[in-house]
Amino acid sequence: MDSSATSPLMPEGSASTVGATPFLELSGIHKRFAGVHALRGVSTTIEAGQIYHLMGENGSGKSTLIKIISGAQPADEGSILIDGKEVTSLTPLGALSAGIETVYQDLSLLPNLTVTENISLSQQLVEAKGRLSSQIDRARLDATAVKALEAVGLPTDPAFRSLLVEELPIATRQLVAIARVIAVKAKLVIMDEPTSALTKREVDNLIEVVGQLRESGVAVLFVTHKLDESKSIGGRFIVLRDGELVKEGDIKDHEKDELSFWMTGKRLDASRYRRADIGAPGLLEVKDLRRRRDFADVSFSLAKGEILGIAGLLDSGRNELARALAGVTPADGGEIRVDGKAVALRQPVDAIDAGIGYVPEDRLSEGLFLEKPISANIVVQILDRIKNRLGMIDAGESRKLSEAIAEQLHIVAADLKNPVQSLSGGNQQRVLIGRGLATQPKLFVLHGPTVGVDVGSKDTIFRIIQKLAGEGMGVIIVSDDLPELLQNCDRIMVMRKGRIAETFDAERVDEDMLYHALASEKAPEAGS
Amino acid sequence: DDVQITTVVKLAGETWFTRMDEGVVQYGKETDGVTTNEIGPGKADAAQQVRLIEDLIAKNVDAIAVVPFDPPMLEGVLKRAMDRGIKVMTHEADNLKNTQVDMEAFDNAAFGAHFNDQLADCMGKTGTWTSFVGSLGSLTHVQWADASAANAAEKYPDMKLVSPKNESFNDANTAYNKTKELLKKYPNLKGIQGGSAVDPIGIGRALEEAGLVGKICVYGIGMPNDTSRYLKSGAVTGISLWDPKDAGFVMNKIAKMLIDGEEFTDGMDLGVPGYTNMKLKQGPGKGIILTGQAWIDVNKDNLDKYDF
Amino acid sequence: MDRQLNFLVALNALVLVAAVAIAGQSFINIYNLQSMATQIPELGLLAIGVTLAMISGNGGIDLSGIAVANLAGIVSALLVPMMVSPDELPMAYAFVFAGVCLVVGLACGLVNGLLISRAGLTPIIATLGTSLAFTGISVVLTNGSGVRLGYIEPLDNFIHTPILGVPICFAVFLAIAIAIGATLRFAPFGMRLYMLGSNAKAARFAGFNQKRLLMTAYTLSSVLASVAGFIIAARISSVKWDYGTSYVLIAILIAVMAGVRPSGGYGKITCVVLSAAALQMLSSMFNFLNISNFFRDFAWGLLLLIFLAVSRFDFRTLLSPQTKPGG
Amino acid sequence: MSDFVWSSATSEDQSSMKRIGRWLIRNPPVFTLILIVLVSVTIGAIAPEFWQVSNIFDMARASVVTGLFGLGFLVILAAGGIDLSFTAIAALMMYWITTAIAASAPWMPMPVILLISALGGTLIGIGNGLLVHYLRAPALIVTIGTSYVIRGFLLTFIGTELFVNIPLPIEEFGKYELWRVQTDTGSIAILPAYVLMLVAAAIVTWWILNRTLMGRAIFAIGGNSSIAERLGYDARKVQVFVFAFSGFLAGIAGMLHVSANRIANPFDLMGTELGVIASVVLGGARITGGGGSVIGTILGVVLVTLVNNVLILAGIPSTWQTLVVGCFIVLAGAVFGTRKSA
Ligand SMILES: Nc1ncnc2c1ncn2[C@@H]1O[C@H](COP(=O)(O)OP(=O)(O)OP(=O)(O)O)[C@@H](O)[C@H]1O
Ligand SMILES: Nc1ncnc2c1ncn2[C@@H]1O[C@H](COP(=O)(O)OP(=O)(O)OP(=O)(O)O)[C@@H](O)[C@H]1O
Ligand SMILES: [Mg+2]
Ligand SMILES: [Mg+2]
Repeated sequence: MDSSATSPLMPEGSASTVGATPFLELSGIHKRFAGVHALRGVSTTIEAGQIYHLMGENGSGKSTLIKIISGAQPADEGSILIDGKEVTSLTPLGALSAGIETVYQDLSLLPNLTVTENISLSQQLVEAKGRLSSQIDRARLDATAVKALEAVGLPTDPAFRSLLVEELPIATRQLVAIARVIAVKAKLVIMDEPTSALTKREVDNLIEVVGQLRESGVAVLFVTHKLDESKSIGGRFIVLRDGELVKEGDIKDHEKDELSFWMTGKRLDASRYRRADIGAPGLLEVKDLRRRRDFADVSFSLAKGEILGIAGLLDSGRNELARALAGVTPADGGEIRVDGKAVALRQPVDAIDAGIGYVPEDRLSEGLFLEKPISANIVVQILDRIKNRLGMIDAGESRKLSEAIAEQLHIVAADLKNPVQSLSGGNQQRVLIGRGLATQPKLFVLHGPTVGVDVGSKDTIFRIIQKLAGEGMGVIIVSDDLPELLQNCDRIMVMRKGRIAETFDAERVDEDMLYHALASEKAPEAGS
Repeated sequence: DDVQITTVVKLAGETWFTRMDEGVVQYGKETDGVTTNEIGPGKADAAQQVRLIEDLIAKNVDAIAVVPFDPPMLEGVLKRAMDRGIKVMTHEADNLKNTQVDMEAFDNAAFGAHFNDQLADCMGKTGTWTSFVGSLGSLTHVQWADASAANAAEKYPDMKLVSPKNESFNDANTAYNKTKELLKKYPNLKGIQGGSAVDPIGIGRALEEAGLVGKICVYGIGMPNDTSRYLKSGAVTGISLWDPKDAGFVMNKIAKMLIDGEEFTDGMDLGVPGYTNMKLKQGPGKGIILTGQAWIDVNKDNLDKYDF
Repeated sequence: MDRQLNFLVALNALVLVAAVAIAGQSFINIYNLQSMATQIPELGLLAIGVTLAMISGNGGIDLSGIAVANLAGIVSALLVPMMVSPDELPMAYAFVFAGVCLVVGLACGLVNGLLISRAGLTPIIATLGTSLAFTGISVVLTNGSGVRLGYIEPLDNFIHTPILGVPICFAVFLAIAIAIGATLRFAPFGMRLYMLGSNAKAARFAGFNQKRLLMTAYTLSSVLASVAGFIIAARISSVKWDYGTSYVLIAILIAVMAGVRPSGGYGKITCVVLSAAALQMLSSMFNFLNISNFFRDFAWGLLLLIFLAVSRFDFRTLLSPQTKPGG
Repeated sequence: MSDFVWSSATSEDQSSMKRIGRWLIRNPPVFTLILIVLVSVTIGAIAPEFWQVSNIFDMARASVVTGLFGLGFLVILAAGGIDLSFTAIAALMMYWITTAIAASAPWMPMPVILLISALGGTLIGIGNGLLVHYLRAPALIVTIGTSYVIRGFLLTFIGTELFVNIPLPIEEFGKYELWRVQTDTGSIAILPAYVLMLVAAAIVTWWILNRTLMGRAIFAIGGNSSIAERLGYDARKVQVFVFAFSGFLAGIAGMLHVSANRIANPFDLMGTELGVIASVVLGGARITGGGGSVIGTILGVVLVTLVNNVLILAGIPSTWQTLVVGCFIVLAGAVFGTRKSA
């Protein structure tokens, strides 16, 4: 099926100006892991100056394919041709020197090195053919870094360049990672969910960058779960399902639901959620909440069964607000009432006791205990509630609980005793939501609930959220994914410069209006 | 078959105790019906010595001759040894209760006083002096330091003791560093008394480098060969010691006598120079203490007489 | 991960067989078994302390164990006789002695815990410093010389009079080990400690009280050390500040030999006990054979490396591409 | 930390206090320096004798061996490992080579001897590195193993006795003088030439860490080995290099120890590991790896040496000295602790 799947599609909209031999040619790629047949004879071609979108559900094989192209993992079968030449045993360095640059989900950044070093070192490493004995050219390091930083719209002053990457927020790291890719004169740039933590502004910036790359004859391969984005970027798409390439073509010729159908094999309806009963008694009251330079006079209220969206650019203070509600980075002043009772959220446990569940933004570093069992990750916040008389954890109880949650959230795992890292992101995300649910919160703060989650899982997660709200739980979604907010929320609060700028009724707003509210430079009048 | 006498020393392999081993082996060779051997912990740590002896008891040897790392630490385990019918003799442990015979090459107080007298002569009975110990934990070193301090206080009013009992941790380099520091703190220092066998080496080097050879008197215990260069150069005035070889020999001889149930009498002769007229007195416990007069003074003149 | 367990069990069996084969029957006569059993607890307890510290992660380690043990013993040895006369009320004496030991251990533990959890010291520095400080106090209290307890029957029985063939101190040690093991495995504290060790940030977000967890871990470690202190005092019927200076490294050796992960998040008490036993038997065997203690160290090191090699060729590590976290 | 948004890194509303705080956080050795100054001033106040050239000389001399160890340890720590075997390596080289040369080639010139010793150390280091890499075990564990093996080997098969007949070249080397002053008290203070070895080692280490790809690779691996490997850094090369380098320095340190002391005692050096580690950490390196600086390490070594060599000057009776040192380390550690939480 390999060739038959690709060849007829080849001509379709291939705007490639380059000669007959494509930059990269994969044929019959197979990859097996213990038990899993991750890739089943994938064949495709990557042409210079072309943009590709690699789509598929969690675990469909996207990352694996990428790891093979970038030499991080060897393929079990199949051949790889670069510029028409067959390459055997592709190493990371080999791929790099062939001009294949990759931004993995962990961003492939070195936390304890500076921005400059992260951006520019690879280049010199490649030139040195990996010979570590060779000396570093500091001047060139800086020059390269500055150019690349400009390209992605980050500051280029030495102060910023000498920051350690671990000191940067995720979105900034993401841009730095992209800058690194640009720094090396790459022929093919692969991005595994590059926008998962970017706000619209950075995404637009990124899209611009990608455009430039593409003009300069670079091929770009996106792995993404955000269909809208892909459509707005345009280019070709490749859909994987269960490790097979099921469809490729030009993205503008196909509708979203069509694409998601190929990925999931089922039709999903993007129906908007409506709150069951208006005017339910107030669940959460927030008054004049403030925290240092992060946000100030934040006041709003949330009713039982209501879903409130909070949108905002990165420095708008929405992340800090979310963490303040979770007691992770406490507010300095103001008042929070849950069910009319004033609560002091000095640390996460306070929030839990107050009945506030929280799903953190960064699944891997803030959320999961990767090598610990799935079940343990689910019950970890309610250990005290499942103690038996001896003060020991009631194993049966904890199993029952985690099984129930796994079932409720459709977490697909061979065994709940397996480490969480053995799950794909979508499932990992559901584990986190499950952890929050286990605390039986009155109110759920979801911080980027579907980052890196495929359309299928997204749909499931939305249903879960809506069901919870239906049962009278208050939900706050903090997210960059405007469609997601529009689809799920009753009201959407837009934050700017640490203040609430505007609040919309989800019925009377569309994506553009929201985006304008986000990006507008108008300083919000105090205490909206 | 043969009776088994095992000698347990403070630290295996140290120059001092390899010399002692010669005596142990020699006794084993000369006496038929006896096999002797010497063992010791790999680290200078009472705990390790205790463990060694625990295993010896389990192994049920006939007699144990011990040079305790620190006598009090062996009370328990030696008691068990005796309870199990193993004969126990010790050396350098006159404060040990649970032993049958403790053999001292000489009276430690006298030995300390002897250091001090030599020092006094050299210093002209006046001036500031200081003392070293291997560690505040090693009994005999402390005994010598205290005894010589007492001696000075009594006989030499013009001798001023400063910062007594500096620890060298049995490391020549530490002794060296501390000497340097002492010289800064007390520029008019006139005498130093070493504690552990390596102290004179460190002290001597410090003085040589400071160009103070002959200006400061140094006495202490040490091994002739190890210390010879500093004795020759005069950086170390003199060392006193007892020959570990003889001590090892005598220890095993006493152990054998215990096995054979022989009598110990005051003034008895153990057939080794320095141990020909053993003073017998009651120990702190049930056991007795046998004391010889086995110390030797070594200086640049008689150095070549001793090859160990 | 149960490779460790199998390996250690096999190792113990192997050493035992070898010992009997070479050193003869006398090695497994009841007396020697008991004598070995009485020697295991002090090191075992210290190793468990190190294990707790390591599990808690972020470079966790406890170097102050033996210092605490000695201080506990010394304080008791100086204090208790003033309260209870060992000759008239030996039993009372023994219990008060144990009590004081525990109190000292608790105090030292709180110091370590505070320094690490509140003052944010790096564990290795904090415990290195406190170990010197505690030792220093012991020196000051005793002027550096040892303190004799004399023969106190209940203390001696605690070590040497077996019940059903098992020395009491060993039984107590096992009891403690089981208790700790169970706590780690089944109690919320244990689960949280493991999780804290595997991802501190996530632990914070999950609402753990990190400070309290670290407090507890290090305090527990010192309390265990003070129990070791009591056992030491009872076993050798005297106490001294420089007893067991070689234990610091050996305790760590036992822990890592048991597969405890220095980077945190993993470690089994069962394995710690087994590895303590293995090292004990090995060293006793060598002593039986008059093999030098230097060679024993040589063998220990070699054993550890072999152990690593064995657990390295674990099919899982061969299959999955990613490398194990290194410390 | 993660709340920190880059746009505000440059924004002027950041209070100068905060900026200083940030600067300190990024330059931990400053704390070490402050501590050194504090200690010196205090001791100087108690004992004027502290302020004299000879004292500086003695500090320098006493820092050499620890310093060499420290630099080696720093490099390994930067790569995310912990080494406990360097003292064992040094002891083995020091004793084995000294005795061998005394027996067979007492005429051999010091440079050659140093080279042999360094190479010997390097070889063992390479062994360490390969083990750490292929056993995929934490360096701490592996090196505990190797240190037991090395020490056991030395004392079982090579020898245990104090060795005093040091070959002349070795001894002479220890006597070369850089600078000699006559103190007013009539004694002589000498700055030995071998302190230059430490200076050289420090410069080389600095150059490697900051000016070569290897240096960056070391930090890369120390920061996150799997990412670094993906980016094409060869973890094996790095592991082997850092341990080889540490072994190299240990070999040199061992030889210097002999030529400074004019005796070879196989029991020396071992047990000083923790002191070295303390120095490096008090120099601002993070024990969890991926950080640290040469200057910090040197300062840390100086600090610890300082504290250990002023106790008598300060007139602290020997019974109290352990306690004092302990408390000091805790205090120093606390300073860094507050830094972290700052
Ligand atoms: N190292 C591995 N060991 C075992 N199985 C693996 C490994 N890596 C991937 N797999 C399996 O291969 C399949 C494809 O994984 P892959 O990471 O490619 O999915 P993905 O498309 O990237 O999913 P996601 O959208 O969550 O990133 C999954 O079923 C996964 O379980
Ligand atoms: N060590 C491992 N053992 C087994 N499976 C693994 C391992 N490492 C990764 N995987 C598999 O890789 C698959 C996806 O890995 P990946 O990291 O791409 O997921 P993810 O990126 O977190 O998901 P998403 O892309 O949706 O965020 C998972 O399904 C997981 O099963
Ligand atoms: Mg993936
Ligand atoms: Mg993925």
